[in-house]
This record gives sequence, C-alpha cells and structure tokens, in this order.
Amino acid sequence: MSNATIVEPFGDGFVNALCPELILFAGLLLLILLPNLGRGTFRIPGTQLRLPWLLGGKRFKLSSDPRLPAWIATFTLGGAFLDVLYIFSQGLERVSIVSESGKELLLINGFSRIFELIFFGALALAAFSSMNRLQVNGIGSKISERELYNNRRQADFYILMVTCALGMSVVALAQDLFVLFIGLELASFSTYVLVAFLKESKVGVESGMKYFIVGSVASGVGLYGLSMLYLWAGSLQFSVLSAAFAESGTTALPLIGIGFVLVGFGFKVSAAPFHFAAPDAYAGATSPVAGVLATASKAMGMIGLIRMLLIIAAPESSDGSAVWLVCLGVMAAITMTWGNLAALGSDNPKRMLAYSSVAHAGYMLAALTAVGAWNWDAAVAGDASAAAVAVMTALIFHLVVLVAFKLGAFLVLSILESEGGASSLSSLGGLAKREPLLAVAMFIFMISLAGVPPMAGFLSKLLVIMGIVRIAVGDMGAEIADGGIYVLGDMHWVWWLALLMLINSAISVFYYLRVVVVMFFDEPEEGREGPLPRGWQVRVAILACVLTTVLVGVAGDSLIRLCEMAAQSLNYNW
Amino acid sequence: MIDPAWVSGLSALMFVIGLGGAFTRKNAIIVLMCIELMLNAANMQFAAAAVHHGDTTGWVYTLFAIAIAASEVAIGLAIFLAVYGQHETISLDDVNVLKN
Amino acid sequence: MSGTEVTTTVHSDWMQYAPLIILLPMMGFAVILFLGRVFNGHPFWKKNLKEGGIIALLVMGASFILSLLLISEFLKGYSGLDEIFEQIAWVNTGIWNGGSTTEPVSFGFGIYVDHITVMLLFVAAFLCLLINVFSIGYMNTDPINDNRNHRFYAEFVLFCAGMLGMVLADSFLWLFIFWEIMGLCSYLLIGFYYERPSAASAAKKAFLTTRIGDVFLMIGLVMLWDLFGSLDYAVVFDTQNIEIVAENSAGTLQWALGLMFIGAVGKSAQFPLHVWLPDAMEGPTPVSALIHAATMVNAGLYLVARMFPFFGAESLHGDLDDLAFIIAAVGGITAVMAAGIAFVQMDLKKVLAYSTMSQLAYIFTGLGCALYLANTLDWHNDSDAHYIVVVAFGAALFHLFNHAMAKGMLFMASGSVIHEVHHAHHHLHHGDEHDDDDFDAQSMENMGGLASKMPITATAMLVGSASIIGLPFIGGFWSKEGIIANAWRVALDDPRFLFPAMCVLLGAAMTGFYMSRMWLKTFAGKPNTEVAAHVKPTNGWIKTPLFILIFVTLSSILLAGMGFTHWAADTEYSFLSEKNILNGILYEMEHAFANSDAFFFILTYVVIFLGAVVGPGIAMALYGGKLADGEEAKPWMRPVIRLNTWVNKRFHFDNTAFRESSLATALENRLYIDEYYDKAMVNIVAGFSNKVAEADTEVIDGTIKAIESGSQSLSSIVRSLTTGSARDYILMVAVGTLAISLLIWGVA
Amino acid sequence: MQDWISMPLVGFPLVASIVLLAFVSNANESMRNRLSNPIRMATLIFSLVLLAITTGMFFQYFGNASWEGISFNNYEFTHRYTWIESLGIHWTVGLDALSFPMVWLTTFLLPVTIIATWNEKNGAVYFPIILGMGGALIGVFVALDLFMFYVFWELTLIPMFFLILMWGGADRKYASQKFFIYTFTASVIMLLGLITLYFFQDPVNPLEYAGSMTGRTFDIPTITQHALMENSNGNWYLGTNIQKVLFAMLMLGFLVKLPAVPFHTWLPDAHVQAPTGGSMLLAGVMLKMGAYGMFRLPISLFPHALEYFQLALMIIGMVSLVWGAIVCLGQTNLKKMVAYSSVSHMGVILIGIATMQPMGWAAALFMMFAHGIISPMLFAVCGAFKHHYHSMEIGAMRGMAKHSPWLATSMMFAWMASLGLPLLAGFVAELMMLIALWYFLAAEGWSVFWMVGPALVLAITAAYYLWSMQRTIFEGGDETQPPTSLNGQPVPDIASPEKLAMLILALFTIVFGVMPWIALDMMHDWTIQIFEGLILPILGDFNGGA
Repeated sequence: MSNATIVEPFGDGFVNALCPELILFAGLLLLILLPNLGRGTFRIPGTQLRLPWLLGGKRFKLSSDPRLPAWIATFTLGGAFLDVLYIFSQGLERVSIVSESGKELLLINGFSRIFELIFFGALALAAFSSMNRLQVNGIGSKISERELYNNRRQADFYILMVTCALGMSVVALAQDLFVLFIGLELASFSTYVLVAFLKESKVGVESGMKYFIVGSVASGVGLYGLSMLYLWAGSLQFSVLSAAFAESGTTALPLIGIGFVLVGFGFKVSAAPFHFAAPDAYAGATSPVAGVLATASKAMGMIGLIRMLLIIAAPESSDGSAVWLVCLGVMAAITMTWGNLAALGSDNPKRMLAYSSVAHAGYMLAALTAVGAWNWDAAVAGDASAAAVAVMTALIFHLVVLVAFKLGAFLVLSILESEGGASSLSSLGGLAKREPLLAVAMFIFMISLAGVPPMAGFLSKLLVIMGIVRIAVGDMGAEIADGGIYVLGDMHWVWWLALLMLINSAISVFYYLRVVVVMFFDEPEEGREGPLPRGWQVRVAILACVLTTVLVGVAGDSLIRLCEMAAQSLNYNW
Repeated sequence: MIDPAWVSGLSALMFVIGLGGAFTRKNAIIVLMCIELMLNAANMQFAAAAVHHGDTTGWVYTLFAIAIAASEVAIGLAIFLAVYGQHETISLDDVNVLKN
Repeated sequence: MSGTEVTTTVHSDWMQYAPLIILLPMMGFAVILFLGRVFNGHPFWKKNLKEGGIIALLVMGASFILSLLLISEFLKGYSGLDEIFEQIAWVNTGIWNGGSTTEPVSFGFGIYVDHITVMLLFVAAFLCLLINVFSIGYMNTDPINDNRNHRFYAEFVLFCAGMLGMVLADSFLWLFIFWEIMGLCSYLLIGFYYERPSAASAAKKAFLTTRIGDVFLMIGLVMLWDLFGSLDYAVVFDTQNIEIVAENSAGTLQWALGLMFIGAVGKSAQFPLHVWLPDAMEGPTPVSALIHAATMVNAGLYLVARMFPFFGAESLHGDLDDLAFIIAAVGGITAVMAAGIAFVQMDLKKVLAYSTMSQLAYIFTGLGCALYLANTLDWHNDSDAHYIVVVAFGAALFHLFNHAMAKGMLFMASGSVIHEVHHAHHHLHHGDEHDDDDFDAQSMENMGGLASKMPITATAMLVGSASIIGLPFIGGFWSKEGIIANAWRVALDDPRFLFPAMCVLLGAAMTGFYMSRMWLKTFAGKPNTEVAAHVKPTNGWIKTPLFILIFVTLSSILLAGMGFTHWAADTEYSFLSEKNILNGILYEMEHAFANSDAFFFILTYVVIFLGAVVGPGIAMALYGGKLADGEEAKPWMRPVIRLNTWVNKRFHFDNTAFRESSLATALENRLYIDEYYDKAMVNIVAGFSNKVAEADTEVIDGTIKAIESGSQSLSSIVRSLTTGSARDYILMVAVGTLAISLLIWGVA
Repeated sequence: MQDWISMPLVGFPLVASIVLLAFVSNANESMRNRLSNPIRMATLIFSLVLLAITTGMFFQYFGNASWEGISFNNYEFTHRYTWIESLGIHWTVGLDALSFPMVWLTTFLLPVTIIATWNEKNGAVYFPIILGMGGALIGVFVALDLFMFYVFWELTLIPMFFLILMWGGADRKYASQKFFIYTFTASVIMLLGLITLYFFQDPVNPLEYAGSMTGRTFDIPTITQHALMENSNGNWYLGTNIQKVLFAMLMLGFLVKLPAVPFHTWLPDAHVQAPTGGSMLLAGVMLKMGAYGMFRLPISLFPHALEYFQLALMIIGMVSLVWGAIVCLGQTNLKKMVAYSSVSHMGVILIGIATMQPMGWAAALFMMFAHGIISPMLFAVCGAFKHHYHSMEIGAMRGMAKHSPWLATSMMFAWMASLGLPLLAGFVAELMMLIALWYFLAAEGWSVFWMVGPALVLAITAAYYLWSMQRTIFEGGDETQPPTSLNGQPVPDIASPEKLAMLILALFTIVFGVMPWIALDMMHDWTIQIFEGLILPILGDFNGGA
C-alpha cells in the first residue's frame, strides 16, 4: 500500500486512474441523451420563438434507430474494456484513492484491473449480442422485427447494463467494505431489473421478483453483518478490519458478522444454500443477461469473498480462520455437489447452466478454502505465500475464462431463444444439422465447462486443483528429499476437496455431454428444421468466446501470468 | 444517553423479526417491508456503533443505507406491479411457474 | 542355459536346403490359394492343373525327393544328435533368475535329424505324396467339389508342411508350432464341406478336443522350459542337463512330460480325448487318409517317442515309470474300447476310424512299455537290457510305420469304394430329384460283393486289413507281435502292466473280427443294393497309390530284416549294419515263430490264434459268403472268398441276441461318452458362461447403471427442493445464516 | 538428426483434421457428398505420408535412431518447446522402444482404417475425424510431459465420442456418453495423482524445466530421473505411503482404459455401437494407451509400489483374462464377443506386467503390438458383417464360406490369429506370457493354481471362436437363408477396399508372427534396460530372488 500513488478524489491523476469508469459514465450519459434526441423545440416563454433543443419530439432517424443504444453501450463497454487492456499494455500503476479524512476508498491495481476486464468484457459481449436478439415482447409473440426495434425500452436495457458495469467496477476497486457494498447494490439493482426485463412474460417477471426478493434478503443480512463488523472494529476499511481480526478475531461478534456478510456475497456467487433463486432467475431472464449473472455477477461476488478471506486469513489468527475454513470447505463441498446433482436431471438448458454455475461456484469456494489454508502447518509451509498466490491466480484465471465459455453457451442459447424458446433440451435438437459451426461452438463450450482438454476450462480447473494440491502438499516434497516421512493423511484436508471437485467434474460431463448428444444426434423439433435466425453480432460474439476458449486452453501462459500479477497485487498482510 | 448496547439489542431484535417475517409471510409487499426492517436494523446498528466509536463514518453509512433501501423499494414495487400484471397475484407461494 | 550355441555340421551342399522340405509346401499353399482365387473356373486351371492338384503334386514331389536325399544322407552314416541347419533366433527375451543381471533367453528355429525324424519324415513325405495323387483322382472327379478344390489342395499342402515341419523341428517349441498348424489344417479340411452342419460341428469338435490336449501340452512345454531353460532338443536331451534336472526336480519333469502326453492323447485320439476322430470322417476321404491314418495322428506318437531320452536317461532311472504306465494304460483302454465300438459300425470309414484309434493305442502301449523298460532297466551298461529296450522301442515305431502305410491304403481304398458307390448311385438315379438325401454311400449296408468289381481296391483293402489284423508274414504282424510280447514282458516285471497287456491281447482278437467284418461286408457276398451291383472300377489316379502301398505293406518283412526295428531306437545299431538282409529276415522269423523263451513262444501262437483265427473266423461265420452269380474275383482273392463261403455255411450262427443287447446299444452310442461330453458342454460350460455373462451385465455393469440411476434420482430429490416459492428460498437463506452462526458459535 | 520429425507426426494430422472439418462444416448435403471423395483421398495420402515417416524412422532413413539398445529414460527424436512456462509445461516429445512401436502402429492403422471403411457415410466429416483421432493418439505416445500426455489422453476421447455418436449403431447415444464419462472419470482421478506427484517433487534443487510459478516440472524424463535416483538409493521415491497412493491413483486411470475387470463394462457398449473405423482404432490403439501409460508412469516411477501391488495386479489380470473369456462364451452378439475377447487379451498384458520378469514385460509389450494388428482385423470383420448382413447376431448369417468367401476367410484368419495360432502375431506374446508366468510362479514359490486361469482361457478362447465360426462361416443348406434384414436381396461379399484392408492386416499379422524379432528385439532391449536399471536394484533389497 505504501508504494501506491495516493490520489484524492478528483485530484491529480484521478481521471487517469479511473479512466474506464469515466468512459462508462460518459457512455451512460450518451445513452440517456442520444436516443431521446429529436426535433423537440423549446418555446421561449412568452414568445412564439421556438428554439430547437433537440430533446423529445419526433426523433431523428438515427436517434430512433433501435440499434443505437446497443451500439452506444457496446462501444462504451468495449471502449472501457479496451482501455483496461491499453492500461495493461502500458504497465500498471498502483493508485489509491483516499478521502480527505484519510480513509482509503478505492485502490486501482492489477487485481481490480483484471476484474474490470472481466466485467466489461462480459457486459460488452452481452450488449453486443443482445443487439438484435433482445425481445421486449412475450416470447413467441407475432411481432415484426421493425416493431421490435422501434422500441424505446432498448435504451433502458443498455442503460442498466452500463450501470451494472459501473457498480461492478466499484466493487473491484473498493477498499472499504461499505463502498464495496454500495457498488454491489448498484450492480444488483441493475441486474434485478435486467432479469425482470421481459415484463410481458410470466416467467420474466417471476424470475425478476424471486431474484430481487431473495437477493434483497441476502443483502439485508449482509448489511446487518457490515453493521456488526462496524460495531466491532469501528471502521470498515479492509486494512483496519484485517488488523483488528488478527488481534482479536476469535470473538463471536466479528465471526458472526463476517458470517452474515458471507451470506450476502454467497448469494451473489450462488453458493448453496443461497443459490435457490439463481436457477429461476437464469431461466426467466434473457440468455445474455443470464450469462452476465453467471459470469460478471459471480466474479463480483467472488471479489467480496476474497476480500473477506484476506481479512480473516491473516497469519496470526489461525483459530478464527480455521473455523472459517471449515465453514467455507463445507459450503464448497455442498455447493459443487448440489449444483452438479441438480444439473444432472435438468431438462432446461438454461437451468442446467445455472446449476452448473452453482457447481463452478463450489469449485471456486474450494480454491478460496485453500487460500485460507495457506499457512496451515509451519513445518511444511515452505513457499506458502507463493502457493497462496498460485491459488488466487487460479481463481482469477477461472473467473476470466469462465466469461468465454459460460457466456458463450448462453449466447448460443440466446439465438435459439429468439427463435422460439430454449427452455428444453430438445430445442437444441439437430443443431449440428441446422448450423454446424454453432453446434461446434456449443460443443466447445460444453467440454470446456466440463474441463476437458485442451479447452480453457480444463486449464482453469487444472490450475485450481494444482493450487489446492499445492497448498495441501506444501513443502513435503523437499522434506521427503531430506529424509522426512509423510503419508497421505499428512496432507491438508483441502486435498480431499480437490478429489471431490474432480469427481464432480466427472459427474458434470454427463449433463454437458447430453447437450452435445442432443445437438449432434437428435432431430430438430417440429417446425424448427429451417435455418436459425440471422444476426451477425451474436455470432461474432460467440466466435470471440470460442477463440478465447480454445486459444487460452492451448496457450494460456500469458493469461496465467496476468492473473498471477493480479493475484500478487492483492493487499496481503503477510 | 442510552447505552449503544441497548440499541444494538433492539436492532438485533428488529433484524430477527425482519428475517423471520420474510419467510413466513406470503404477500410480497409485506416481505418487502420485512426486508426494510432488516435494513433498518442495520441502520440502527450503524448509528449505535457510530456513537459507540465516536466515528462519524457510521452516520454516513446510515445515510447511504437509507438511500439503498429507498431504491430497493422503488425497484421492488415496480417489479411487483409487473408481476401482478402477469400473474394477477403477488403471493410468493403462487408465483411459481419456474421451479425444479 | 541357452540352447542356441549348436555347432553347425553341414554334410553336403544341398543339405542346407533342407528347410525347403517345409517351405515348399508352405509356399505352395499361398500359390495355390492365390491362383485358385484368380483362375477359379478357368478351363486350363480345371482340366490341366486339376484346380491346383498338379501344383500340389509338384510341391509334394519335390519335398519327397528332398526328404529322400536327407534320409539317404543320414543313412550314409551321419548319425548322432546334431543339427544340420543354423538356428534362426526367433524370439529373444530375458528372464531374471535372482542374480544381479538378467539372463538372455532365446527361442530359435532349426532342423534336427535323428532316427525317429528320418522314419517319420519318410512316412509323412511318402504318404502325403501318395495321398496327393489319390486326391486328384478322388476330389477332381466329384462334381460337388467343383471350383473349390483349390481350397482343398492349398489346405492339403499346408497340412503337409505342418507335418514335415513338426518332424524336422529341432525343438519342442517348433514341434508345437507345426503341431498347431496341422490342427488348423485338420479343422479346415474336416470342415471342407462347410455347408453340412455335421461337418461344421465335426471340425469344431476336432479342433476343440485337440486344443484341450494342446493346452496341457503347452503348459508341459512351459514347465519343461523352466527346468531346462530351453526347449531345444540339443539342450533338453543333453545328458548333463538331464542330470542337473534329475537331481532336484525329477517329479516336476514327470509332471511336465505327463502334461505333454495329454497333448499327444488329444492329437492321437486316445481315450478320453478320442471323440473327435470318428466325427472327423465328415471330411473328404483323402483328408481322412491324411489326417486320421497317415500323419496327424502320428504326431502324438512322435511326441511321446521324442520323450525317449528322458526315460532312457541314467540319471532318471526309475523316476518316470508311473508315466510310462499311464501311457501304456491309456493305450490299453483305447485299444479295447475303440475295437469294441468298431464292432457295430456300419459306416465304412467309421470302422476305419475306430480301427485307427485302436491301432494307435497299440503303439501307445508299445511306447509305454518301451519307455518303462528304458526307465527301469540298466540298459546303458547291460547289453542284454539294451537290446530289449531297443527292440521294444523299435516295435512300437515299426508298428507306427506299418499302420500308417496300411491305414493310408485302407482309407484310400475305402475312398475308392465310396467314390464309386456314389458314382454308381448318381449314375443310376441320374436326373432324379430326390438325389443324395437318403442314400449313404459310406454305409456298408449299401455295398457287398464288390471284390469282383473293384479288384485293385479289394486287394488293397484285403492286404491292409491283413496287416492291421496282424496276419502272419504280412505288414503289421511283425510289429504287433512285438508290441504284445513287450507288454507281457513288462507285465511280468510290473504287475500293473498286466492291464495293458491283457488289453492288447484281447484287442488282437477284436481287430481280427472287425477288420474281417468290414472287408467281408464290403467285398464278399452278394451286392446288398442295386447300386452296389453297378459299381465300376476306379480311375488310375486312385489305383496308383493303392498299388504302390500294397507292395510297401507286403514288403514290411524286408524292412524288418534290414534292422528297422532295432535301428530306429538307437545310435548303436545302424541300418543294415549287423546282418545282411537275408540273415535279418531269418532272424526275425526265428525270433517270431521259434522263440527260445517258452513264454514268448507260446504267446506268439496265442496271438496268431486270436488275431488270425478267432477274430476273422467269427466274422466269416457271420458275414459275407459267395459272390453273386457270374462274378469272379481275381485269383488271389478266390481262396479268401471260398474260405469265407465255407465258414459262413458251416459255422453261421445267429447274433441277434448280441445285437439287441444293451452292450451293443452302448457301443453303437460310442459308450455314451460323446453324450456325456455334450451334456457337460451344454449344462456346465454353456450354463456357467451364460450366468457369468449375466453377472457381467447385471452386477458389474449394473453397479455402474445403479450409480447412474441413483444419481439421477438424487438429482430429482435435490431439484425438488427448489420448490418455486420465493418464501422457501428465503427460508433457505435464513437457515444458511443460522447454520453459519451456529457453527461459529459452537466453535468460538 | 531430424528431431523435429515427431512434431508433424502429432501436429499435422490434428491441424489437417481441423482444417478439413472447418472446410466442410458449412457445406450443404450435396456439396459434402461431392467433397467426400477428395477428402477421403487427401486423408489417405496424408496418413500414408505419416506411415512413411514412421517407417522411415524405423529404417533410420530419418535420423539414425538405433531402436535396439535405447537405455531406460533415454529417448530418440526428443524435442522440447516451452509451452506454459509458468507451470513448467513443455511440448516435450521423444520416442523410445516403448512408444515407437505404438506410434508406428497408429500410423499403420490409420490408412488401413481409412481403406477398410472406404465407403463410410458422410465421409467428408468422417475421414478428417479419423485423421484427428490418429493425431491425438500419436500425441499420447510421443508426449514426454505429464501435462501434454494428459491433454492428448483426453483429446482422444473427443473424436472417438463423435465417431460413436454419429456413425454408431442403434444405441450409440448411450454408448458414446458412457464411453466418455467412464473413461473421463477414471482419468480425472489419474489427473489428481499426476498433480499430487507434481507437487511432491522437491522444488529446492534447481529443477530443470521447472515452472516459474510453481517451481516444479511436468517433464517426464526429469521426474523419472529423480525417481530413479531416489529409488535406486534403496529408498522409496516419495516414501512408502505416498508412493503406494500415487501408484494406485495412476493405475486406476490406466486400468479403466485398458480395461481390466471390473472396470471394463464401457468397452463392450462402446465397441458394439461404434462404427468399424472407431472400433478398429479403439481396440487397436486406444486400449493400448492404458498399458503404455502403466509402463511410462507408475512402473517407471514407483517400482516399489509395483512390487507391493504385484499380487493385486496379478489377480486383476487373471480375473480379466478368465472373466473376459467366459463372458465371450455366453455372448450371442459377434461384436460384443470380440470386445470381451479384448478384455481377455488385456488380461494377458496385466499378467505379463505382474510377473515382474523382463520376459513378461516383453510379452506385454509385444501383446500390445500384436493385439494392435489383430484386433482391428477382428473389428473390420465384424464391421463388414454388420454392414452386409445388417445384424450382429451370431447365426444371423450362416454359410458365409459359400457366398462371401472373402469375408469368411478374413474372419477365420482373424479369429485364428486372436486365439493365438502359432506363426501369427498373437502366439509369441501368449507363449512368452505363459513362460514368464510359470517361471515367476516357480521362482517365487507361488501356487501352481495360477496356471489354471491361462490354461482355461486357452481352451475357452478356442471354444468361443470356433463356436461363432460354426454358426457364421459354416453350415449351409436351409439355414443359410439370408437374414430377413436383407429383404431378399442377394448376399454381397465384402467390397474391394475392405478386401485390401483385410489383406494388409493379415499380411502384417503373418509378418510379425513369423518374424516377431522385427518389433520384439527393441522391446526386449527396452525391458532388459528398465529391468536392470530400475527393478533389479530394488528387488535386491527385498529378497534374494529365485
């Protein structure tokens, strides 16, 4: 922290540091303004003089183009994404935004940047591919394309997307638990509405309501947890909390407080048993939105969990962290198993993907558990901090590549959805005949989700398992070389989480493959034999996902390094 | 001055009532109210803690939390309206097209 | 312990071409098969090349000539255990025997020639050639074989290659390899008429039954390898090596040899693995002649004969006599059993098949006795004992020779009969649609009185039968008498051997009966059917080999006189070494008819009485009689016919009682052995394997399926918790919160 | 030295396959039909080039690798590119006498498979997939990096999955998924073993090729070298417990792939449903991956554990051998019978391994190779049977010798080769296994009753093969009526490409049966090397041997 450039809000370097967020903000303004530009005039009171002030009235052809908000949002989000990439290429600076009262509010470093990359990338893809796929009327209603486009609600949708991105980036940057929480709420509210966006359909509003109401309860619990922590520590600064926890973290108040906060974030990452609303929400929302929920929103929740973990995993407080590790470990085990089992019997591909994302949350929780266990036994700790970094790298890497194949899978479904629903597996039937490349793309996403080489999903799972095993094994190899004797039971119990995780991914192959089988084997549903709806944007987005999935899987070294750098830039206390 | 511990206790009570109400009541609006109760419990706690620690940040937190609660209500009611439009009920038990 | 370092002694230049004896037929196989595929149906191929028959003949002729050259080279005085062909290192590998490094092991191929080799080589090459000639006359004139004879000839030459290779191989491993090739060919040849279900199942039965023996043989070989570290004759027969083995593991050696003997039992169709041989008559007759008389069944005998160096080894003195007894006893049982079954067979070839079984059993008994003598007598130092052993062994091998010649001839003759009967039937019912379905050309019921119609065939049959019966002065007499005498000699020493000795004695009489019965039913009396009355003499391709073999069989006394019986066993007696041929013959005569030992003197006449008088006498009393009016047999057969007519008239008796007895029924049903085997196959093997297959799907795969369906139902339970009501979701959030709190509370 | 040569061996087929598939993927039906012939030719030519390369490698036309006498943990044609540096992953390839025969076998089977299934439907997609399958298989065998090994190990599943799913039989949906999930499940356990092994390396010593992030390496030669040093010092590499656990985990993955009873039930389903080409490659090469992996990893790294688990392996091997054979006897489905016979033959490999004798290992290696030539022929025959008679039931078609002499001959040849007829490739391996087994039993004082299994199987194998031949090749007359599935059409014999493929396979079965030394000598040398270098020092610690 000491090596960070300290910047006051709106002080020197503020614009530089928050450039992506400012791009978003500008885009947001444009989104609000541009679609409303029209031949609206303003009559100067008392005169007949009408000044054209361009707001309202009959809109121009350009501003009434329904694709305009989509393009703006895409360019905004994409611009922010590219800006982050540009910043990466220029070399990172560590910038800390500190309030006048000396409270550290935001911290820009590799960690936050890479999460910005995730958020902006996922949302940009979602926005781009929603361009000609967004349905505002009930599924299957007979409405002309023209009519569909000519709808102002398009603008609302993209505005919400941009605000969502804004909220998420605040979460990534926050150095104060409450700031984080506000960012989280901003993003959450946007997603609630996005989920409920199909208000003309029963499932749309229902999913929105469930997601909202359960989410609100969870965030209510979380907020109460925050208040307990504040009561205990007198501040919600991470640094302060961490120090306080190291000192007196074993008392009930902070532990339960963190527990409540965990509930709030647990909902976001859809960890069991807080995941129940997630399948409903995914099933009711449009596919790109569901994709965002499964990737960006999940990453956002993970940030919260990571922050919590960093607070509790300080080296001296092994008692408290031990409790926490058991808690997390149990949660991880339940989550991954539950998700996989539920997905096993699910006939709705979107629900299936939702459950699979529950399972993935389990995997990530397992990784988190391992991070927490980094210094479990000093005797074999060895390069423990490097090991912890490795697990964190794996976690971040997983979140990054998840965008490619999870979102990609949802995008493929979105094409089918715009054709007439994708609520049962049979809607995928004969995809290989109808559009082979799309089927191949879906196949790649599926085996990547399952963790089959050489896809990115394999590499990420491998990294997670390697991280867990590394923590579990610690330095035993060197000890053995020096004549030490170790047995299987000497390894940390997180090793068994790795085993469970692998068994789970074997189970998961079952339902992923079922999708493939349906695509390549079954005949198309009646009335769906013809070619799929056109639209190049969504296909370009899918192509981007496929390329990322494959390329990262085959040559992921640079991305791993990037994630490693991000992991190292975390504010460790060790 | 009242001991902040009492305030904390009250807030804990409110929180429990809110949480309990959230899963016992069927009407979405009542559930929303329960959620508000939980948020307010947090607010009280923040306030009590601010007093306890003599730290003004707590007050700021409270203000923000109130804003959050407000927008939450706005969004919630809007969604409920839409739900009513489609389902003609806002009973949580009856709005269950999506399941399993 | 590797056996590859063998000095190479090449006697003359062409000797290095000895492998061609095997390779030529092997190449012939490929050539005939290929040309047959390409030119099938082509007139030149069919008429001039006899669908490959001529090619086969050339190949087998060349092999025969090469074999003769090899034999003559050997007879010129090249003696002793040696190899004339450098070994090819076929398989190189290694074992670890507990030392600090691994030991190299290698299996090579080479050629090995000794007395036994030479004799078997002659038998095989000679008979294969004759049978080849016969086949051209037999196979190519039957329209049923049109356009598929090339398959026959290809398989035929491959079979010959296998037989010749087995004889020439220089190790038990290669013996086994060629042995298996023969097995394959016999399978193919027996199943030549693949469209007949009976042929198909006979082929399967033959292969499977011999395979069971082969499994034991293979394990025996593996054990033998373990004892000696090699399977090369040069190594395993080495006296010093045997001494080393004898010190520690004579018992194991006996087991190994015993297991190998089971292989021989299968191949030579001895009880209890004899069931395949009669069924194998489904193959074309040349195949029967080739496989079941002349060559393949001799493989088992060859294998047992090859074990002689173990039995004869000084260091193993008295260690292997149990095995010798088992060999003799198996022979004894089979000799009587097969002869008994032959009593009631109506099928000409089946009689011959059981006769084969029975005669092979004689040879086994002879070998068993010889091996017993070699193992128990101090024959290395005692010259009397030496002589006894050599003669005993020689008698068995000589019987092998005689039997091969005679039985080959008999089969060919029977083939000739069947061929012509079939033709006559075809000719008679030309154009009839009902055709072959209910007419059995092999049944003796459809023959009778053929002596005048097929003189050469009848003569061959007569000579062959006489040789098998052991009629004095003819072929098999010289060897059979020796076998029986030796069996009794051993029985006097070891009472266990009384059993095989009694068996062979009884068997002599039985042989006399069934062989006579066969000849009489076929050739004497009046034709039984209209078909039999219209049979024509056979063609030249068939006559030639018969003609040759008649002389070979009749001249067997010459071979005996040349010292065949002594020489075959041992290095000390060389061919024509001690006596000139006349002295030899006189010696043999004296030895046979005027033995100085009273016991053996009487025994000889008992054997002659039983085999030449009692057996044929009863047969004559029951079957045959005068030929049809106007038919006249050749002069040399007339006495036989006349004698038969007289006996038939004078001593004829009614044997209905016997024919209706349960014993006859049992014999007709082959003593129910096949039935038991079938039952065992169906009930035990098939039943068990079905159960196992069921267990495989139900239990092992069922577990997998149960896991799958279990997780599916678990999945629906899990998913049913997602009720759809947001209230429940909130409840779960609350429960989760509570659980976390309690967990922390509990720990903190 | 053309060390780079193994790169195109793996890369070209994969890339070509992907390019061709991309090329046809968006073509419509008629376009695809038109494309199928040129693509077929292209894949054939390509696979022949691969065969030429590996054959050239054998005859030292490429490089001058002396295949005989490669010492343990030394490799020819090695090449190393950095792949994922942070984790210590390299594209490391190399060949030794263990892998080279397998690579050659793969390249040999590719053109044969293409020829044998010349008229497979939807060829424009089928043939590139076959090619890609070949590339993945070669990748498994040349990989000298744990990561690369695992990647290719799993990569083979994908083309095979599609081969079964898209060209398979009626129940292909179930079979393809079962195949994929079953083997995947086993291999993830193996993966955990590999990773645990990875982290049990000692990172303190400067490790070659170590990852910058992890400090450990995936490099197989390096790990093997370390293990060898540790093992030959009289210690168990990684200690007794860990070594046993890791051995068991790796072994599990390989046993399922092999497959050994009771992990075999995926195989019959996969084989029965797979198309001919898929079956040929599956049985010919893919099963061998299991045995190959055993030698490459658990045996090379954990010889002590091998000795510890010797009895278990022996039991599994025996059970596979006997169980597979007996189940064969109870089958009425031709292809299922052949599939179970593979299980039985894989038992031979396991027994060979469990003898811990150089001869047993050479037998196992040669069995891998011989079965790799024989079993494709078995499946080619089954495929032709199915193709022409539309049924897989034994007895559905009788008297084949009459109307389909080529198929009948091929069938008989293949069956005979599989039941271990001398002078055909399988016999040598079986014989060596028997001798090694007996030698081992006698030397170690194990019970003679272990011989009962192999003895029984020798007979049972003959029984089921003969039984099936009796009901297919033989028996004409009324029972030869073509199956109803033919709808009265005349019965065709196999087509010329099939004949050619059968001839090639038969020829090589004979070549390697008559002249086994061509392949066996290098295997022998390798087993001696590994045995003397790795096992002997260890066995010396425990007992005095025989």
